[in-house]
Amino acid sequence: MMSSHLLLDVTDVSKRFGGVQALDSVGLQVPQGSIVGLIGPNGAGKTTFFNVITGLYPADSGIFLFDGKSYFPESVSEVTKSGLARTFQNIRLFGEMSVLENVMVGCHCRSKAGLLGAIFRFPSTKREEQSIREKSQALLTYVGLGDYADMQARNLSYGHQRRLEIARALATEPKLLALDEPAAGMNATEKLELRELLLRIRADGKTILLIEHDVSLVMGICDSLTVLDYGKVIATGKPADVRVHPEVIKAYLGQGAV
Amino acid sequence: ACGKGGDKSAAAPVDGIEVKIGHVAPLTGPIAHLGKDNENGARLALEEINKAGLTIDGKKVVLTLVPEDDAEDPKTATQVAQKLVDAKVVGVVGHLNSGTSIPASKIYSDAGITQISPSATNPDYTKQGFKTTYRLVATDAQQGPALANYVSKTLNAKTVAIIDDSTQYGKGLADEFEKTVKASGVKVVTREASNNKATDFKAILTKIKGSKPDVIMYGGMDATGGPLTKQAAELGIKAKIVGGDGMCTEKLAELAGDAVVNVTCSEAGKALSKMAQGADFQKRYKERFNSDVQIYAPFTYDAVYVLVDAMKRANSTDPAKILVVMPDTKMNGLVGNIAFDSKGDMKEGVITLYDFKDKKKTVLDVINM
Amino acid sequence: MDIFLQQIINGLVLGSIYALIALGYTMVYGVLGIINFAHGEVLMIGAMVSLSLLRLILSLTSDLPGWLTLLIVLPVTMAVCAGLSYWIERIAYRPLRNAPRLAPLISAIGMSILLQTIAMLIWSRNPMTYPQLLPSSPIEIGTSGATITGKEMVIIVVALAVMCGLLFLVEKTKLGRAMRATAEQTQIASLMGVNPNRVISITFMLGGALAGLAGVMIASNYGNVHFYMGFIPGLKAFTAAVLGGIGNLQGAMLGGLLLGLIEALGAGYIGELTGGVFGSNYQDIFAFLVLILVLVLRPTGLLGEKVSDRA
Amino acid sequence: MSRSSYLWLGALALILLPWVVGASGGNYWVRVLDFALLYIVLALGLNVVVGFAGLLDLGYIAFYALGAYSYALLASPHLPQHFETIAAAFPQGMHFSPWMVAVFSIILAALFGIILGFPTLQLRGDYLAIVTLGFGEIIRIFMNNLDRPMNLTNGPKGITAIDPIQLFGVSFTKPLDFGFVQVPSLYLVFYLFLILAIAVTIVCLHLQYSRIGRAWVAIREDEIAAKAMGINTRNMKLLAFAIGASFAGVAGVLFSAFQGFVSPESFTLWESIVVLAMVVLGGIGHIPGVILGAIVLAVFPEILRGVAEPVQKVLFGHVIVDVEVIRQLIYGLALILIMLYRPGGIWQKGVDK
Amino acid sequence: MSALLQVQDLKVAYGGINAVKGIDLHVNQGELVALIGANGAGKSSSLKAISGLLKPASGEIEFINQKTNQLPAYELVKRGLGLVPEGRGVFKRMTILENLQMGAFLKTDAKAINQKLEEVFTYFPRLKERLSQLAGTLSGGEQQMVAMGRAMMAEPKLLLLDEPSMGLSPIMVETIFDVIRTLSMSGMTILLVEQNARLALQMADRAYVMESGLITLTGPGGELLQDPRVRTAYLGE
Ligand SMILES: Nc1ncnc2c1ncn2[C@@H]1O[C@H](COP(=O)(O)OP(=O)(O)OP(=O)(O)O)[C@@H](O)[C@H]1O
Ligand SMILES: Nc1ncnc2c1ncn2[C@@H]1O[C@H](COP(=O)(O)OP(=O)(O)OP(=O)(O)O)[C@@H](O)[C@H]1O
Ligand SMILES: CC(C)C[C@H](N)C(=O)O
Ligand SMILES: [Mg+2]
Ligand SMILES: [Mg+2]
Repeated sequence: MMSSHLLLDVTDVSKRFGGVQALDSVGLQVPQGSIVGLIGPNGAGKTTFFNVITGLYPADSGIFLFDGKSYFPESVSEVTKSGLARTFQNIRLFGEMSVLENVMVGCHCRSKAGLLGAIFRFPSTKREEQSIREKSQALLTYVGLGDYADMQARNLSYGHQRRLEIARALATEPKLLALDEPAAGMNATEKLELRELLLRIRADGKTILLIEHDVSLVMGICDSLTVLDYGKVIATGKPADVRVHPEVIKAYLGQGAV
Repeated sequence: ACGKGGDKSAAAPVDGIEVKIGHVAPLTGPIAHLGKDNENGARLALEEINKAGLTIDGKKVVLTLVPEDDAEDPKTATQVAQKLVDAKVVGVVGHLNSGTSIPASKIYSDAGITQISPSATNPDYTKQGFKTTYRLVATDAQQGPALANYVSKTLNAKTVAIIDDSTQYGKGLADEFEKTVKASGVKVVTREASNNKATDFKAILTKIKGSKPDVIMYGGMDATGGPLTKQAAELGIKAKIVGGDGMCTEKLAELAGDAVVNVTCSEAGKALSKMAQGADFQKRYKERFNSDVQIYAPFTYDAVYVLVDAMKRANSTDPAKILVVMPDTKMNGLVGNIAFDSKGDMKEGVITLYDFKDKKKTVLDVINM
Repeated sequence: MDIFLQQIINGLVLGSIYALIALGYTMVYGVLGIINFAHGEVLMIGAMVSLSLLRLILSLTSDLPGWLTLLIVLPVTMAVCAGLSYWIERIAYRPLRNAPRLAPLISAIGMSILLQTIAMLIWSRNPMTYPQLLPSSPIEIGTSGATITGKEMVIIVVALAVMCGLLFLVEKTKLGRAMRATAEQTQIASLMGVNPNRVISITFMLGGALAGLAGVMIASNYGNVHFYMGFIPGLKAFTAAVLGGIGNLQGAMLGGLLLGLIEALGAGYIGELTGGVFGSNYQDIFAFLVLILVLVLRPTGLLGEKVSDRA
Repeated sequence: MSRSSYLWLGALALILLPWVVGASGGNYWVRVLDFALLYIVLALGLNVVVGFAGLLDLGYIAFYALGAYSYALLASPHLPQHFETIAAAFPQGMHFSPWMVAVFSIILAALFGIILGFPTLQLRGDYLAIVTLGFGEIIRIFMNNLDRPMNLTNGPKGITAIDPIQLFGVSFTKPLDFGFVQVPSLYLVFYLFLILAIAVTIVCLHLQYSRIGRAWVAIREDEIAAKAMGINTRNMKLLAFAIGASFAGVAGVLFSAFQGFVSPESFTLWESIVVLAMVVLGGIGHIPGVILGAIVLAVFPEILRGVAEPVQKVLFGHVIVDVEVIRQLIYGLALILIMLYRPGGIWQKGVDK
Repeated sequence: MSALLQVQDLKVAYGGINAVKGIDLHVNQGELVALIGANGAGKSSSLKAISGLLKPASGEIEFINQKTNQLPAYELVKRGLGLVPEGRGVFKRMTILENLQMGAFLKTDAKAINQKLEEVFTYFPRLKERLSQLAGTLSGGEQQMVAMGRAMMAEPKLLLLDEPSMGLSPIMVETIFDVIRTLSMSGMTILLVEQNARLALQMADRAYVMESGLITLTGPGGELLQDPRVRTAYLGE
């Protein structure tokens, strides 16, 4: 259930690329158990924000707190291990691997078989492999890809690839799941299914940070929204309030949405 | 110059028992030309012998050459050595390089087959204690000092710079040279190294120019020695350049251009022009292969004769019997008097010094060891 | 005498030669993204073909001035090499366009062996002398004692000219844009009306012609040719191209020059720098260490773009 | 037939192989097989680096050299001859057992693998290729030059008189006499190398289908995504380098004991390229393919060596083109043709899932 | 009226997978036709086959009265076909300006090119601000603008659009659809693949619905918008 405990709490994050100030002193709070939306026009800095908090791009400045602990995002894999997993806007699957194997890779950081285990296949290693396999298959079913386990990941259609990204991220057993435009390329009906999936994930105790351009989806499921424009936070609050914020309308929603 | 290496002998109808002689040299890679030269020499001898007819133990014998390519690679060398052993050759002429002759020698030794290298000059080759190992050339341990003496005594040099090509041969020779030349009081101002595929020596030569040696010694082949000589001249270096058998070829004159007047080099054997039958050999060689003798063709030529001589004396084509009589070899070959010491080295090693007059290799001195 | 100045000159000349090869090499890489192991062999064939042409001309007349002979021989050689390069691409690379990344590397090696062997068949195994066409007597620079030859100056100038020409072509012309577009996304380029096969063929022919030019330059500089002469320059060009940032023309030039300078200064000064522990026998190590150092600091070479890996 | 009966049949075939080959083709072919087995080990090791982890390594042979020289130095008269202290310490001469040295070289090669890996972590594709190439050359140049100021490696002359392999008191240079049958030394070597090759194959298979193997492939496919899965890509890459290197290290020890002679010439760039060609030609990333590739490229040139002349004689009555020229031509052509017709390798990974 | 594009019994296969299993469709001169369908239905595959990026397994494609089955993409471009591919396909290592210039690759008249550039900038002012930025560093939406602008530069007779609104902010979706509408009004013939089925159907003269590689419904856009099957499957109702 929603609590006031802040799972992610970052303030004053800045990032510059040459002449572009992609993030300008951005702050964002994600309470445990909530779904927080991050929206804004194209090029506002949303993806960059993800890249910075997950350690992919070094931040120019910023204070980062995750689950009450202060961290400085430097190593992507460490961030994942600490419980923050993400998906990618331009899908990055392991194309040559099967759908199931993609998810099994996701289990990497929650399993421990080492070199000797791999070479000698101790009983404990075999048991671990077995449980990874079962867990991954279960996750595929969870996101609705149960029947595609043996297919090569790159042959999946676009929408299915997005689901696989989510399954793979879930396999890392994150506390916070950061999704970058999961609904892109889906039609309205598919978006409804996605919405169900996200709600179920939240119900299962996870927190979600969501970048999404689909207004009805975002407004429908987010507990709160933060709006970026030109790297700055221009509004933050409940969807209903943000939706009528004049600056947001001007920069992002457009008059048509009113 | 190549391409029809094997036709005539191969086509000869085999009437009589066939006796195989192996030959190994690199036929591919950077020094393929020297390898082919060696093979040609052996082939010429073999064809002559077949033509004249050879009878051993009352039976007519036809020799066939089994030519192999070791590509200068030690591992390949052992493989082809094994192949020759399997093919039941009575003896092997080769390999060309010390670096291949040494690992292969173990296999010939295990099989009890005579190996005569026409050109491996590294002293270690015969130091392994094998009864099967022979060579027809002097060693670097003789060639190096010969060159050193020339530098210190004849040229009266006070300072020398040494360059080698980082190969077993080039570096080995340069080491031997350095030892003696130092002992005779000449100062080695610098020791440099390039490699056997280099084309540009200007940096090294510039450095040497700075130390103003009287003489530059190069341990390496003609293909690199030529450009090196030429570039030295381009840098305005006046020092004399001396080198060993690897660069002592007619080719050097071509490759070094006018600068070749600066060069003195040694051969670990008798000079072709000083060989009694040298000119004749050269003519026959040219007729048969339509190319010039490079360096060691006379030695492979003789190596075949040495093997045949042993067959005759043993009156057998059994490798074991041939091996028994090998130490008693006494033959007056193309390259001079051939007899071996207990290790398999030439008793009368000869080193010939050359320089280049009118771009022609000219004998300067003959040193008997 | 100024040894240091002389070493710099040595390095610049050597570096220009590397640069000349690396330019053609890096351009081809830029379009197809493959290590063209056969580039050195095209260079070798160029040198060989030009030698045959020279012999032919010299057998007809012997009183043409060297530079004029060269001007006759060069275009023909470059055309032959362009043609050869075209066919290499057609045979060994084009069918592998969608194959795994390393497949063309192996077929390139096969091609390399093939060309070497063919050259060995045609032009013999022997190293051969290459006629002296450009002035090679040393010219002293001021009173420093350092010298440079006419042919060396020609090489530096040619390398610079080639770089400028290529830069203009690739950056400023439509063909260049088509080349870059094809390099990046062949299919999308074809959606712009670009015929990718044609662009790739043209690039290879250009690369071949440049290899031919480099072959003639190297042959006339060093005065000899051998069927094996392409291997090392090919390798050095690869090194130079990577050092500068592979696919980048200025990078190839810079990388080539730098590699030349490193080798020259390495050969000249390692001994002094290391108190005599290491000598010129370690010059290649020295070059590789510098290379590794550069790449550790700049993983995409000196001028290589930081390919923005957007996530 | 059941799986286990296939296995038994395969084992029997492998045991009989040297006898059949030896009887029909002679020892030369057994020697070729011996080397083919060493190449299998090398190719499998390189496959871990290039095939699994996707790191293009052109200096792989350096690790082979490290193993070979380790044994050459520790089991030959070279060091005692040149260093009095060592001679004093080992009055009987240095004769370390290949097994000890093998363990030592696994560690040494793995260590060097890591040393090489570290500076290259950021590098991709061809940048990595050139650095590894440089590394391979650096090792070779050191071997070539460390004969002065102290004579450590004997430089280009190489090291001779290296102890042959001994196992439980059985020397591999002499035939082993069982009374009823004599096993020639080359056959013994075959069995030894075979055991090694099989062991390495099993290790590779186990690795491939493990958590680690999956992490490697993930890195190969998309490094950023792999990191996002919590994979420590740095450690995994270093591990790949280390494992690949250690295989080569062991193979090097056996090579040097088998040859009795090592010199830097055996460890040139060209050797690295040949091993890479085996991996790619066979089927990169696919263990059976890699093994096949190693066998093909080790055996095929030797077949050419044998047939180029007789075939010409049969066809034309005499030899038209020199054997070695034909061999090179066909070799080059074969590399091209195989890639054209099987771009993924002769035996590439099927849809075997 | 003859169709500008006529497709008959088109089949597309990837190895063993049949992605498109025999579809018929046509687009008349000046029409705006929409193609909608679920993920993996085969829409993109159809567009790729039509534009020559993929060789169809079988079937007939006629563009301006000529069979084009076997023609490569660049030949079709010459004849007036344009495609904005799924996932934008901008040249990442080229600047925005160069990307746009690539769009006009087959044009030679420098003046006309400049005019066209200015026209593109009126639709997408953001592009003008960033002329010399490398396209690879642009945000997703910005890249989509580049892709659209680039296609406009060629002034194609038939423009194929593969999910042009994907990843765009609401305001940009509006803009893009405005652009499409304007282009269509100005006489350009357009075949539009969209996940935003509602907007697409509202705008389209006619539309096709694709399911598992087959066309299952067709009719005027407005009509399909009312079809209950479409409403449940694609409009989320
Ligand atoms: N690696 C980079 N180098 C240079 N500029 C960059 C880089 N990454 C992002 N930018 C710039 O930073 C700005 C923010 O980009 P970002 O991808 O974060 O936008 P976004 O909000 O995710 O947009 P969209 O909704 O379109 O995905 C853009 O103007 C982009 O051009
Ligand atoms: N390169 C490929 N290799 C194998 N199968 C493919 C490939 N590309 C697409 N497919 C398969 O072809 C089918 C149709 O794919 P296509 O991309 O045409 O669908 P789409 O209708 O465009 O879907 P989306 O709305 O998700 O983009 C899918 O089942 C997909 O898995
Ligand atoms: C051909 C020769 C230069 C070979 C050299 N003498 C050697 O021992 O390797
Ligand atoms: Mg984004
Ligand atoms: Mg699609």
